[in-house]
Amino acid sequence: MAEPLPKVGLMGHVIADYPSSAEVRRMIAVMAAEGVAVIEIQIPFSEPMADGPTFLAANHQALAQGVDYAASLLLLREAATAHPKVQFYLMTYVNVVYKRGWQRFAAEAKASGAVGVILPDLPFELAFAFDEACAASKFANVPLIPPNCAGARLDALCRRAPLSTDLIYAVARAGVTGAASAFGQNLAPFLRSIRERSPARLALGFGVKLPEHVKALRGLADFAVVGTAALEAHARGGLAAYTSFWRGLAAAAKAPA
Amino acid sequence: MAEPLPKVGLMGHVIADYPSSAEVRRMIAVMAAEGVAVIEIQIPFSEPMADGPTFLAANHQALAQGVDYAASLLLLREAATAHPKVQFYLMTYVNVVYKRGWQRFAAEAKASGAVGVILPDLPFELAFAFDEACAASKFANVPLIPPNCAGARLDALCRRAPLSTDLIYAVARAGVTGAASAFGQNLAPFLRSIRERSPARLALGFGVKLPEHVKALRGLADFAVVGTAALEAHARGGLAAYTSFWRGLAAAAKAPA
Amino acid sequence: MSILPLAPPAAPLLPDARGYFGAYGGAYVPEILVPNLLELVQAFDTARGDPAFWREYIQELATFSGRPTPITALPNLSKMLGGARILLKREDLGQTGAHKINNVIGQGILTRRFLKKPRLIAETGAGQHGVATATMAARYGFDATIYMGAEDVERQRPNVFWMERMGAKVVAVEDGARTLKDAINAALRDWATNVQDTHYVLGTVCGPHPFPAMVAWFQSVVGLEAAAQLAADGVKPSAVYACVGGGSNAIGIFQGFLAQNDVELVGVEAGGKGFGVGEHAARLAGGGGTPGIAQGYESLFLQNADGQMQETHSVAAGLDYVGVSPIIADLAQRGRIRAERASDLEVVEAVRLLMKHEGIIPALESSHALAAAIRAAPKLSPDKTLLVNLSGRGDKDIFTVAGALGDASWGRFLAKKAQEMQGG
Amino acid sequence: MSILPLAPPAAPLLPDARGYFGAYGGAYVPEILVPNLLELVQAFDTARGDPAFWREYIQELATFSGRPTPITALPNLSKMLGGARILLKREDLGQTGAHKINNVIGQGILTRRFLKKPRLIAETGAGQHGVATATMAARYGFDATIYMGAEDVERQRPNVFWMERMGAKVVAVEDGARTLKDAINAALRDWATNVQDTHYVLGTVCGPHPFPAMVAWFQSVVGLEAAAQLAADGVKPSAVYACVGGGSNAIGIFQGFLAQNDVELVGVEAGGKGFGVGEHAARLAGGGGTPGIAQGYESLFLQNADGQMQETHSVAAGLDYVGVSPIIADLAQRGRIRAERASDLEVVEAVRLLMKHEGIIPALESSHALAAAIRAAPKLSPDKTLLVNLSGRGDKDIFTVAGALGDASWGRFLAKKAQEMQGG
Ligand SMILES: Cc1ncc(COP(=O)(O)O)c(C=O)c1O
Ligand SMILES: Cc1ncc(COP(=O)(O)O)c(C=O)c1O
Repeated sequence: MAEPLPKVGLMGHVIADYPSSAEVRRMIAVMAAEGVAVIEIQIPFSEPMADGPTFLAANHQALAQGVDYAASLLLLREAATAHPKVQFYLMTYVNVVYKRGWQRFAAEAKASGAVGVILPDLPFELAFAFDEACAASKFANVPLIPPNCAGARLDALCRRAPLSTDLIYAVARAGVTGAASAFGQNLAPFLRSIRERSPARLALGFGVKLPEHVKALRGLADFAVVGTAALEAHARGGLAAYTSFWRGLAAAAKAPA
Repeated sequence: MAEPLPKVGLMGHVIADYPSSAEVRRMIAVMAAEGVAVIEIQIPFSEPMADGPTFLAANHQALAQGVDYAASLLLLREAATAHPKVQFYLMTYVNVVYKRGWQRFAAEAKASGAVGVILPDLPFELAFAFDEACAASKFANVPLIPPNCAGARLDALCRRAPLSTDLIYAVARAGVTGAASAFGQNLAPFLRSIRERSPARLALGFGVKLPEHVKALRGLADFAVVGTAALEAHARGGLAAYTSFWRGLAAAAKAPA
Repeated sequence: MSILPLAPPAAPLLPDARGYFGAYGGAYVPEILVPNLLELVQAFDTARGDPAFWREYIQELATFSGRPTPITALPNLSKMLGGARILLKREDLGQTGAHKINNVIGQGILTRRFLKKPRLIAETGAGQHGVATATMAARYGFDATIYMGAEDVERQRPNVFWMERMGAKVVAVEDGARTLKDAINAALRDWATNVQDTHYVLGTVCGPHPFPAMVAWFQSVVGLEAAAQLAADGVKPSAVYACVGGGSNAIGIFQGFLAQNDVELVGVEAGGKGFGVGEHAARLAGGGGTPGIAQGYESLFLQNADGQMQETHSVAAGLDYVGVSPIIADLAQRGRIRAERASDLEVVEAVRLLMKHEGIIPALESSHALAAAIRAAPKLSPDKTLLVNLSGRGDKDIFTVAGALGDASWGRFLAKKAQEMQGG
Repeated sequence: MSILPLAPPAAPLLPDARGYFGAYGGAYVPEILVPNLLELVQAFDTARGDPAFWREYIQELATFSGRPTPITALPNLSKMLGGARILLKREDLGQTGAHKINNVIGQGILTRRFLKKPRLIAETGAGQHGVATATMAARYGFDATIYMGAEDVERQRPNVFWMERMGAKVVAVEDGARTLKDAINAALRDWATNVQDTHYVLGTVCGPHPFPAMVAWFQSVVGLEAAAQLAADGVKPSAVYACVGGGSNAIGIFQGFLAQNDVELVGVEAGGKGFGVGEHAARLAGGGGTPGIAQGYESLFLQNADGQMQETHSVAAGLDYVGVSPIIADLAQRGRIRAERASDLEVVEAVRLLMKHEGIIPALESSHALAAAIRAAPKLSPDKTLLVNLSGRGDKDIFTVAGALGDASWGRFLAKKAQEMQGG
C-alpha cells in the first residue's frame, strides 16, 4: 500500500487593480475562500521582461487605467487586512523598488502587510543593498531559481534564502510567464537539488495550469504557483469561472491520490 | 534712295509620308505652287538628335506608321517627277545612310531625284568614305555650319563645299530644330564669314519662322530654310493654314522692301 | 602606417566586477539568463585576450564591409557656415550603410568561435541593426529572428523587406510603445525562452553586462581609425560629435579621443518636437532622464516618479529610445561627455543642407550630430575642427524625409506602385 | 604597397586619331558640338599628362567615396555551387552605391580644373549615374540637369527623389522608348543648345570621342585596384565577369587584366525575357547587334535593316540600352572579351541567392555578371577563381525586386504610405 500523497499548497497571483480595483478584490476573496495559502500582488511595470503576453498586456492595461505604486500598496493593505490567514507577497520589477528606495520600499511593503517581494530581474549579486534593507525590515527578498541553475551558483542562491525568508520560488522551465507547461523528467531532481541545499519552503511556478500539474507537485514542492492560467480563466468566464478554476486546483492539491 | 532689297529663296522641309503619304504630297505641291525653290525630304530616324520636339515626335510617328527607307525614296521620286522646277534634297541621320551603304545610298538618292543629302550628325572628318561615294554619283553632301564654327575649322568646312555641291546650310543658332529664333547681331557677320570663304549658295535655317525672319535674310543668304514653323502651321490649320503660311513667307521673300 | 586598427584599444572600456561603469551598468536579468551572460563574459574575455580574434574581426570588416571608412571634409558647408571646419567619419559607407555592421560582425565571429549557437536574435529600431544582423546571419549561416517595434516596422519597411530577403524572420512587436525598448524586451523574453541555442546580438552599448563593454569594444574600431586618420593628417579635432540612441556609434568614435582631454566629446540626443513628456528622447541633455533600472541595466531613463517608462519621440527611429548606455551616462556624469539635443526640425534641415551642398545623404539619426555641429561651427574660429560621426546613410529614410518635405510626386508614385502590386 | 592606384593605367585605352577603337568609335555629332568635344579631348589630354590630376582624382575617391573598395569572398555560395571560387569586387560600397561615382568625380574635377563650365547635364538609366552626377554637382557647386527616360523615372523613383534633394533638376524624357538611349539623345540636344556653359557628364564608355576613352580611363581605377588586391593575395583569376550596359563597369575592371591574356574577360548582357526583338538588350551575345552609328558613335546596335533602333528590355534599368561601348565591341571582335547573356529570371535568382547566402544586396545590373559566374563556377575546378564586378548595390531596386518576388506586405505598406501622403 502506497504512502498517502502529501498535500501541496496553492499560491495565486493578481496584478494590482486589474482588471479593476473592485474585481481584483473579489478575485483575492475567491482565492482565500478556496484555500489559497499565498498570494502575490504584482505592482504593474511598463517593461515586464519576465512576463508573457497575458501578463504583459495586463500590466500595460493596468498602467493605462492609472494603477500606480500607491494604489498597489493600498490593495495589499486591504487584502492583508481582509484575509489574515493568507500570506501576501508583492511581485514587481526592480525599477519600481529602486525608484521608491530600497529601504523605504521594504518598510512600506512590510507595513502594508507583505511578507516579501519577488523581483525577477534582480540577480543576487546586485541585491546587496536591497537585502540589507529587507533584513532591516524583516522583509523577504524571495529568490527565483530556474532549472538551468546549478553548482556553485545554486549553492549561493539557496544559501541566501534563509537570510531573507523561508520561501524559494523555483521556476519550472525557461521562458516567461504564461507559456506552455514543461513538467519533464528533470523536474523532480531539480526540486530535490534545492531541497538538499535549503530548508526553505519551496514554491514552483511557470507553467502550472491544470489540476494534474498541481497534483504532480505533491511531495515535490510546498506550493504550486498559478498565475496566467487563473487570469485566463477569469477572462473567459469571469468570477464564476475563476472560482471553479481554483476549486479544481484546490481539490487536486489535497484529494487522496 | 535705297537699293532694292535682293530676293531670298525659300527652302522647305517635310518628313516622308508625314502626317500621311497623301497629305505630304499635297504639302509638297503647296510649297511648289507658292514658289519654294528647294525642299528637304527627311527620312525618319528613331534617334533624331538634332531635332526638337515637333520633328522628334513626327519622326517617331512616321516610323510608327511604317514609313521606311523605301517609302521615303518613293516619295522623293514622285515629288521630283511632279515638281521638276523644285530642287530636292534628302535629310536624315548618318545611320540611315550607313546601313544602306555609302555608295548605294548616294546612287539611289541621286537616281530618285535628289540633288544631295543633309546629315546633321556626320562631321566632315568622318565623311571621307561618303564624300567619295557622293563624288562618284555627283551627289551633294551638304555641309551644316553652326555659328560657333570659326577659324581653321570654318575654312575647312567651306573649302569642302564645292567638292560636293554648291549649297551650304548655315545654322542660325545653337540647339535643335524648332526652338526659339535668335537672329542677333552676329548673324550677318557669321553669314558674311561663310560667303568670304565659299562661292556656294547659302541657306540659313534653325529658327526661321516668320515673314520678318525671311525678310531679314534678304541680302544675307540665298535661301531661308523653314521647317518646324510650317509643320506647326499645318498641325494648327491643315492644308489651308499651310498654304497661307507659305504665301506669307513668299511675299516677304520677294516684296519690295 | 595602416589606418586599420590592427590591435584593439589599449585601454578598453571595462566595468567593475559587478558590470558597473561608475554608477551605471550591471546585469539586471532573470536568473535564467545568467548562465548565458556568464558564458558571454567569458567569451568576451577570451576574445580580448587573443590578438588573432581582433585581427580576424578587422580582416572581415576590411574585406566584407570596406573598412577603413574615410573621413570627408565639407568644404561648401564650412564656407556657408563659417567658423570651424566640419569633418565626417563615413560609417555610412560600410556594408548595410551604418556603423551597426561592426558590432554585428564582431558578435558573429564570437558566436561562431566560442558560443557555437545556431540561432541569433536581435532587436532593431531604425532597422539598421536588424539588417546588419540579418546580413551577418546570412553570411555566417545562422538562423535569425529580429524583433522590431510595430511602429518602426511601419517607419522602416524597406529594411523589413531586406531582412526577410536575407532569410531573417522579422517579428513586429505590438506591446508598449511599439518601439525599440519593446523590441529589446521581446528579444530578452525570447532569449530567456531559448537559452540553450540562441545568442542575443544586442545592437547597442546598453543591456546587461557584458553587452555595453563588448559592443563598445567592437565599435572602438570607428574611433581608433578616425584618430589614426586625423593624426596622419596632423589634425586635432576640438570636438567630436555623435548622435546617441543607445550610444554605440558615439562610444565607438569617442574611444579614439577619450584620452585626449582637450578634445570635447558631444553626444547629441533626439530633441524631437519639444520638451514635454513623449515629445523627445533626451535622457541626458535637459535632464529628462532619471536613474533607473530597466532593459537589463542601470542608467538614466525617461520615466515617471514610480519608475514607469515614458513615451518617447524622434523623427529618427534609431534614437527613439528610453534609456541610454551606462557608459555614456557615466562619462556624462564625470563631465567627459557633454550632452546636447537637436530637434526634428533642425535635423531635417541638416539632412537637406548636407544633400544640397555636399551630395551626401545622411541618416536621420546621424543628422542629429551634424545638426549640433552646424550649430556650433559658426561660433568657433576657422582653425578649429569638428569631427562628426556620420553613423549611417539616409536611403532608408526616404519615406520619412519625403513625408517631411511633402514631396507630391513621391506620393503619386507610391499610389501607383501600390495599385500595381494589388493588381498584379 | 598601397592598393589605391596612385598612377593611372600605364597603357590607357586610346583610340586612333578619328576616335576609333578598331572598327568602332568616332564622334558623330552635330557640328555645333565639335568645339566642345575638341575642348574635352584637350582637357583629357592635359589630365593624362599631369600626374597631379590623377592623384587628386584618387585622393577624392579615397576621402569622399571610400576607395579602395574591398574584394569579398563568397564562402557559402561557393560551397553550394562547388567548382570555382567566386570573388566580388565591391563597387556597391562606394558613395552613391555604384561604380558610376568614379567617372563622375573624374569629370567633375576635369570640369572644375579645365573646362570651367558652371552647368552639368547627364543622362541616366537606372538612376545611378544621375544620382552620382547630382552628388558630384552638389559637392562641387555645379548646376545639374539630369535626363532620364520616363519609364526609368517610374522604375527608379527613389533615385529621382534623391537627385532632386541634391538640387538637380530631373527631366523625364517622354520620347521614343523612354529609356536610356532617349535620355542620351535629350542630353545631346541640351548640350547642342547650351554649348557655352554646359559640360555633358556622359555616364558610360559610349557616346562620341573622347567619352569612351575618358570614362574608361577614370573607371580603370576599379581594375587597377582589383589587380593589385588579387596580386597581394597571390590570386590569379581565371575569368573576370562584368555586366555590360554601356560598358563602363566592365571596361573599368577589365583594364586590370587586359594584358594578362590567360585571364578571360566576360561581358554579360541583358538576356531579358527571350531572344525576340524587344525582349532583351544583348548586342554582342547572340549576335543581336549590327554595326551602326547612333548616339554619337559607331558600334553594334540593336536595329532593323533600315537602321532604326529597336525596343530593348531588361529587368535592370541600367542594362536596357540599345548600343554598346565601341571599346567593348572592338575587344569582343578581337576575341579578347567573350560576351554572354543572363536572363531576367536567372538574375532575380542570383539576387536571391546572394542576399540569402551571403547577406549582400546586389544591383539587378551587377547580378547579371553574378548569374553568369554562378552558371560557370560549378563546371570549373576548385582551384580556379572567378572575379565578379559587383558594380552596385540593390537598395534602389526594392520596387522591382519586391514586385518580382510578389511581396504582399510591401504592397500593403505602399498603399498605406500613399494614402498618408495624400491625406497629409
Ligand atoms: C544610422 C544610425 N545611427 C545611430 C543609431 C543609434 O544607435 P547608437 O546610439 O547605438 O549608435 C542608429 C540605430 O538604429 C542608426 O541606425
Ligand atoms: C549598378 C550598375 N551597374 C551597371 C550599370 C551599367 O552601366 P555600365 O555598363 O556602363 O557599367 C549601371 C547603369 O546604370 C548600374 O547602375
